Amino acid sequence: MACVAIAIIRVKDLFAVAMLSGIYGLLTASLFVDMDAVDVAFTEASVGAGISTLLMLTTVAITGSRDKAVRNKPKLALFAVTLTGVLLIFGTLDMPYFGSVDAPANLHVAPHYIQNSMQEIGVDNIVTSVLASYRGFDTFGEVVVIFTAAIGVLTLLSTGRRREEDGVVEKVNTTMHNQYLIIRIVAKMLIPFILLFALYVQFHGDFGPGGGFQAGVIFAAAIILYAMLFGLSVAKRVINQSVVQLLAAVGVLIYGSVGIVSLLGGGNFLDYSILSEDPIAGQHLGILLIELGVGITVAAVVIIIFFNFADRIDGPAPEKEGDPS
Amino acid sequence: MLIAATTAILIVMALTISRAFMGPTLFDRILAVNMFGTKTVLLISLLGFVMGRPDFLDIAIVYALINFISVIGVLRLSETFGFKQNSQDKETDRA
Amino acid sequence: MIMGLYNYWIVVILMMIGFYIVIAQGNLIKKIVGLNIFQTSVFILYISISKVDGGTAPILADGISKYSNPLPHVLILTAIVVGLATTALGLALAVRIKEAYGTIEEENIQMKDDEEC
Amino acid sequence: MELFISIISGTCLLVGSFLCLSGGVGILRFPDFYTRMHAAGVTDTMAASLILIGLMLQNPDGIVVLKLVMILLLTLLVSPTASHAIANAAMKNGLRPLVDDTDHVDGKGDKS
Repeated sequence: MACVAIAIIRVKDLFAVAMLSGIYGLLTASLFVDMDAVDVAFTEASVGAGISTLLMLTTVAITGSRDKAVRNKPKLALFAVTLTGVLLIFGTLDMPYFGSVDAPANLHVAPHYIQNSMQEIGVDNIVTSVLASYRGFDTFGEVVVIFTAAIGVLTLLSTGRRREEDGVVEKVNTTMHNQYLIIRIVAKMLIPFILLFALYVQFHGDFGPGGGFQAGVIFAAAIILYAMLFGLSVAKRVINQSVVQLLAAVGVLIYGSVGIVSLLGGGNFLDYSILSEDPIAGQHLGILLIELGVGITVAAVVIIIFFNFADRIDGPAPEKEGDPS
Repeated sequence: MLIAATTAILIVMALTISRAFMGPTLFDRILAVNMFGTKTVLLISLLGFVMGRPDFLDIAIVYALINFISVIGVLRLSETFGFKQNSQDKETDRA
Repeated sequence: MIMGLYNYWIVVILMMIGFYIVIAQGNLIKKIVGLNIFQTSVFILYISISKVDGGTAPILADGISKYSNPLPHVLILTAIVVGLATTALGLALAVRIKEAYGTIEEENIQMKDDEEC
Repeated sequence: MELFISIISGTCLLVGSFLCLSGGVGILRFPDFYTRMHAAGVTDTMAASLILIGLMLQNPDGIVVLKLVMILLLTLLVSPTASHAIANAAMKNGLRPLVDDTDHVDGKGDKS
């Protein structure tokens, strides 16, 4: 991994840098699987290797690829970095050993989660129960952060609505059809599968690795694939932008209103045991709803971000007449 | 047997990464990334068996899908990109 | 003996590589990549802390009593998605800077600013 | 029967690993892009399916085998498509196959 990171420093072509960062994401995810963090690996696989690489590539495509070889003060920077590194390594000497059972991090609340979550929450996947129930408020904050980021990207990048004439779309569509015939057919087979799989991940999060965050990203990935192969304008017709923006807000609202409902029911904010007669069933219901909210928000946010970036490839200038050869 | 296969795949991954570093052309790199993705899928499936909990194959499926999507994305964008570099002499059509 | 700490060293090395990229590279996109590497190193730190020898993934199953610590997994899971959001925001800023200044090299941006003053 | 199955699965895994390795060497040693693509294709389809079949034989458990079959189908569907797309794009961008056996090692249309 360090090799990949060093290579990222050295390679000048930004396009290659973005691809190497994709490889880096894949490596990180395999490392996570190796260290038992299957849920994290799931997320890293779809986010680090897929979406963020795509965003990076899109940006590179917008801004141009050459990195100029001007370095400010490499010596000074190298010195500072080495100094910090040595200090940090010195600091690690007191840390618990890798894999030790009695490390402080493994002693406080973690045993409680592992032993009691089955009775209290009734969900197989401890990560899901901690994420959605024990630390539900925290996750709410994260979802709001993601939503805010989408708003930020919208403010920064959204272009006015560009009206495209049908003829142009039609023409582009035909030329693309010839060029990408095989990929298109395969993608047509794959996209329903991906969407279905995203739903499976969404609702299977109680029993295996998965959950709202991952499902949202996978769902968005399917739509991004569609947008890439069938043209952005076609995809925009299929998926209405304002509906997507509405959905991003709706996801956060679902999350928040579950909290309010439990508050009205006499419990604490996001205390799902109130939601039903049986506390366990209430927890199930609450986790399901919350994961749904998370999934909707994440999917909508990723779609918004990608569409706005892809819009910029043409530049802020009005539509150029392409002359396909 | 599982260990042997895992080791082999790790070695191949290292070879592929070195191709991605050297890759004289852009497409060599894309090819290396694609192959690296496939190898990761295999590695994850094998790791599940090595660790004795083979019910986490969902991750491998996600990898296969995401890998495909990112390769397609790279190709689509690289066309836009080639168009920019060649200063409009090779117009590629895009939406 | 001291080799039991190797996970932290890997983390430190990766972190410093990311740090170096952020400091020394002038290109904004490369800076964002460096930031990502830095971020990933923190993820690895958390996950490696949560690993327990002989434990398996924290999904309850029959006949397994030892699980890795689920708490860091939760923290990192959300952090990854938030990281995606911040990366997107950073890239969006880079795009806007490119449109405003015509370049994403830090030095050129400063030069343009000086001209305007 | 047990022994038989485990022997078959072991053989599948070993042959798959061998193919993988040879493909890895190929991607490093072959002279130009299109031949490298051939090497990558070998590992993508044959090695992957052999290893997955080997794993399937090791675990005759319903849902796991189902997932492995899904992975196998996906790989078989996706990687030839991706290869096709890469080759298509390379051809379109003017990267010509190396025809002569001159000692010009790199692809000719180098523009990365």
